[in-house]
Amino acid sequence: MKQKLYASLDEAVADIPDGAQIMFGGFGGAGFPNNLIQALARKGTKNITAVSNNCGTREGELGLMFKNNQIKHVIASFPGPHANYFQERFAAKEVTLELVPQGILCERMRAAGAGLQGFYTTVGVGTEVAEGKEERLLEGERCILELPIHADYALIKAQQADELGNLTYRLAARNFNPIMAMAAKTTIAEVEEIVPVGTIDPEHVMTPAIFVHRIVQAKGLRYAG
Amino acid sequence: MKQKLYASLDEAVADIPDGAQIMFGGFGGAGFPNNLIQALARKGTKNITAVSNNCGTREGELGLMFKNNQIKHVIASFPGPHANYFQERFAAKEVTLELVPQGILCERMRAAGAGLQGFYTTVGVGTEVAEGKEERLLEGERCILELPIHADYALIKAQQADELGNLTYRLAARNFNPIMAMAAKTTIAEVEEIVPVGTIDPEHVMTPAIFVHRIVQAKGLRYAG
Amino acid sequence: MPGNGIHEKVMPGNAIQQKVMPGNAIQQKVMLAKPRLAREQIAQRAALELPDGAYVNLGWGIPNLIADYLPKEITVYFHSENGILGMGRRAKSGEEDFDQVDAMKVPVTLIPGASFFHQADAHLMSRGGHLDVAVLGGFQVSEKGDLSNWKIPGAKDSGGIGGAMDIAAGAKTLIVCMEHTTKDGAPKIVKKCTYPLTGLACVDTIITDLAVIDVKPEGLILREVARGWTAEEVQVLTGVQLIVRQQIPEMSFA
Amino acid sequence: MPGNGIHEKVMPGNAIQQKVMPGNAIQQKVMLAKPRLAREQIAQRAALELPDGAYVNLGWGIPNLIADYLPKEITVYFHSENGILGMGRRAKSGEEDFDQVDAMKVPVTLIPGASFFHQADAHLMSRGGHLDVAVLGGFQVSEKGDLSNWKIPGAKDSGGIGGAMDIAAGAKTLIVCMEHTTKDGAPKIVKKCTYPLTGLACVDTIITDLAVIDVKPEGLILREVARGWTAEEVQVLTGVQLIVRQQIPEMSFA
Repeated sequence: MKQKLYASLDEAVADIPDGAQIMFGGFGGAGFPNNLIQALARKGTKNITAVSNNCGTREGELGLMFKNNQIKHVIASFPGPHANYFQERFAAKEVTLELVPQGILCERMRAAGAGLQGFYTTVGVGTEVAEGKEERLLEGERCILELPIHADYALIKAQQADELGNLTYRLAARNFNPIMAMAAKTTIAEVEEIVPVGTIDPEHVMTPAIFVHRIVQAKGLRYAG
Repeated sequence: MKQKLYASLDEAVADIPDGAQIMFGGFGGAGFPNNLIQALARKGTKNITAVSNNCGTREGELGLMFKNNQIKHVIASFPGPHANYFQERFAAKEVTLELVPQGILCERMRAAGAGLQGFYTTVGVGTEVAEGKEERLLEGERCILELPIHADYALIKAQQADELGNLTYRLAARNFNPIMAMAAKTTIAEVEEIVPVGTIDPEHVMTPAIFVHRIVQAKGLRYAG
Repeated sequence: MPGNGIHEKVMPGNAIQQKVMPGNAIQQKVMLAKPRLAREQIAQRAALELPDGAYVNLGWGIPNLIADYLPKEITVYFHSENGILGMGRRAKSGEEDFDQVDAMKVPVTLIPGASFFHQADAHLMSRGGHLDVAVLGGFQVSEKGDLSNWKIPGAKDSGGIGGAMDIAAGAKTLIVCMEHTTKDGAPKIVKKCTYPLTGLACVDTIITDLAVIDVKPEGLILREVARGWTAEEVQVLTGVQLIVRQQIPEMSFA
Repeated sequence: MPGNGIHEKVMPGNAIQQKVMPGNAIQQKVMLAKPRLAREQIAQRAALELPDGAYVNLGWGIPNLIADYLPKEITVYFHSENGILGMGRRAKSGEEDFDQVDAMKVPVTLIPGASFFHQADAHLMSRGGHLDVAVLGGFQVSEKGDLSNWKIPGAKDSGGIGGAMDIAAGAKTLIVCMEHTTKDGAPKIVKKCTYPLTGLACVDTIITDLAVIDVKPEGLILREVARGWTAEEVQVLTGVQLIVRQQIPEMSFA
C-alpha cells in the first residue's frame, strides 16, 4: 500500500515542478505550513501560482517565497499589512495578483474539491471583483459567476495526523487548511504530531484521510511572522 | 436573551403553518427527528413541501406525514423501498415529487445556507434530472445549473446540545442534519441530551449554535422504521 | 479483433424492444441455458479490481457483496455516502448500532482510522474525484459507457436516484457489476441505453456473470470470459460489437 | 424634513474632487474645528446597537473596539471569519495562544459555548444571512447604502478585500462606523461612492463621530447627533441631503 508518511520536509516537496499551482493554508499567523514553505524555498521551485489568503508577513509564511522570487502569480484575498516582499515585487510588476473576496476564495476552492464547475454569488456585484465576469439575475438578485480554483498541490498545516492521513487542527489554526486539502490533486500536510491509527476519534477527524496524500512531521517553525 | 430551549416537542413545532417548506434530517434509519415528526403529526400542519432524502419507512420517519396526507410536494433523492404511504399517494397523484441526486440535494441546500444563488454541475447531465434546466459548457464539460433549496424550517436530530444550540451528532446519524441546519430560516433540533454550556469541546462542535434556533430534548423514538 | 468472425453475431441497436433476435434465435437459446457465474462470483471477480489502499464506494446489489471477497493482503477504505470512510464488515447480531449503518441501512463496523462527516462532504468525495473506485449495479451500459441504473421504464413507483449520479460523475474509476442479460435474455450491454440514464460516458469496466469488459475510446474491449464460455458466445448475448484483441482468458477469482 | 432649510447646505455629488465647497466654505471651516467624538466613543455608541444574544462580526478599525463597550447585561456572540464563534476579550499578556487569534491576528479568549470551524463555514455564516449584525469600517457610504471600505484610489499597494464583501452581501444588519469626513474635511457620506466599492445597497446604519444615520429606501435618515452639534451642522459635512423627521436627540452612550 502506498505509504503517505514522508521522512523529511525536503522529500515531501521534492517533485513540485516549476510552474505548479500551489495552495498554502494559514490565516493570521496560525496554521501556516511554514516548514514546508522553507523546504520549497530550498527546493527552489519557480514560477509558482500561489493561492493563499495573504502574501506573507515580512520573511515569514509566504514572504520567503516572494523574497526568493519563486511566485509569478498569486490569488489572494488579503495580502496583508506586512507583506513587504510581495508589495515590492507587485509594484515592480514581477508578480501579478488576482484579488478575491475571502469567502469566495474558500468557495471557489471548495467547488474544485467538490466537483462543481462554478457558482453564482451576489458577493462583489458592482465592484472591481465583478469585472470581466458574467452577471445575471437569479432568484431576483444580481449575481456573478465564479469558477473553481484548482491546484496541483496544497501545502497545509495540521496538529495531528495518523499514518493513514486523518487530520485534526488546533483551535483557529484550522482556517483554510481543510478546504485546500479537498481542492488540490496532491495535499501535503506538515503536522505537529503523528499518532497511531485509531487514536483520533472517528467523530472528531477534521480532514478525512482521503484528502491527504503526504504527511511529514515538522517540529520546527510554528509561527513565522 | 432569546431562549432556545423548548419544554416540549409540541411547543417546538407549534407555529409551523400550513404550506411551510420543511427539511427533515436523517438517512438509513439514523438521525431522523422522529419525535418532532410525531409532534408535527399531532399539530396537523397541511400542504407541507418536504425536503428529505427518503419518503419514510412504513409509518416511521416521514411515513407518518404521508399517511396523514400532510405533505403535498416532496423534494427527495431516494424515496426508499418501504415508503409505501408515499408511493400510494404518489400513485394517486396526491403528492408530487422532485427527484434529486443525493449529493446535489446536499449542495442545493448548502447553497441556500451559504448565500449562493446557484451552481453548475456535471451530475445529471443528459438524464431526466437535467430536463428543463439550463445547460452550458464550463471548463470543457457539459454542466447544468442547479438552484438553492431553501426552507422555512428544518427538523433535525442531534445527540447533544448545549443551551446555546451547539450540537454534536452520533456516528453516522450526522448525515443530512448539519446541512439542513444551515439551510433553513428556523432550525429545530430534537436531541438526546442537553448539556451545560461549555461541556462540548469548541473543536468538536459539529453544528455551531448560530444555525440552531430551537432545542428540545426527546427521549422517545430513536429509530422508527 | 475486428474481422474475426464475431461481427456477424452483433445484436442490433435496440435490444430491449426486440428481445429475441431473429438471426440467431437458436444460438441465443442455447446460450441462455448455459450456466453462468453467481452474483457472489461477480462480486468476487470485482474485488480483484480494487487496488491496495484504494478509497472505494460500493453501490446497492451485487457491488455490496464485494467487501466479503477482498484479498487478505490488501486494505481498502470503504466510503458510504451517508458520511463514513473506513467501513468494516457488517455488524454481527448483538453488536449492531443503528446509528452506524451503511447506505443500505445495514449496521456496519469500522476499521481503525475510520471517520465520520456530514453528507455534503460525503458526496463531495464522490463527485470531486476523490474516490479511486466506485462499483455500481446496472440495468444497462452503452458502448460509450453510459449507465442506466436507477429506474425501470414504465415502473409505477417513483424510482430513486440516491448517490449514483454523483458517483457516476466523479469516481476516478467506475466499475459496473450486473448480469449480462435481463431475465428475458435481452442484452444489458447495448448500443444506446433505453432505460433512464444515470450518467454519460462514465463506466470504465463492466463485470458480468459472463465477462469482464473494458470501456475504451475505441469501443468495448473483452478482457475475460467466464469458465465454459467463449468470446463468440458472450458476443451473442451482447448488444454491441466487442473488440477481441487476444486469446481471451478465463475470469480469474484470485 | 425636506424644506427645513437644510437643502441649501447639501454638498453636491462628488465631494472628493472639490474638497472645499465654495458656497459654504466658511461654515465648513467652523465645523471642521469643532470637537467630535473619539473613535472609542463611536465604538461605544455602536455597541448599543447590538441586541442581546446576537451573532456579530466586527471588522477592522473602529468596529474592533466595540467589544470593550458592551453593556454588561447583554451577551453577544462574536464571529471571526477565520473560524471562531464566541470570541471573548483579547488575551492578556502571558495567556496568548497564537493558534487562537481573531481576524486581526490578535490572540483572543473564548466565552463558554464557543466553537471552531473551517473558513468556508465561517464565511458561509457571513454570506448566508446567519449573522445578526456586522459592523465594518468605511471610507465612503452612498445615499443608497453602497459601501467602499477596502481600497484607496491611487494607492500603490495591492489593497486587500478580506471578508468584507461576503459580510456586506450577507449580514442581516450592516452598521458602518467611520469618521464623518476625511482628514481634509471631505464628506465620507456621499451621493455615489468614488472609492472602489465593497458592496451595493448593503449598509443599514452609519455611526460617525458626528451622527447616527439610518439608510432607508426613502433616503438617509438622521437619527442622532453628537453632543454640541446640530442637524444643520452635520448636514454641512454630509455629501447627501439628510432626512430630518423630528427633533434630533443627542447620541446616547448607555
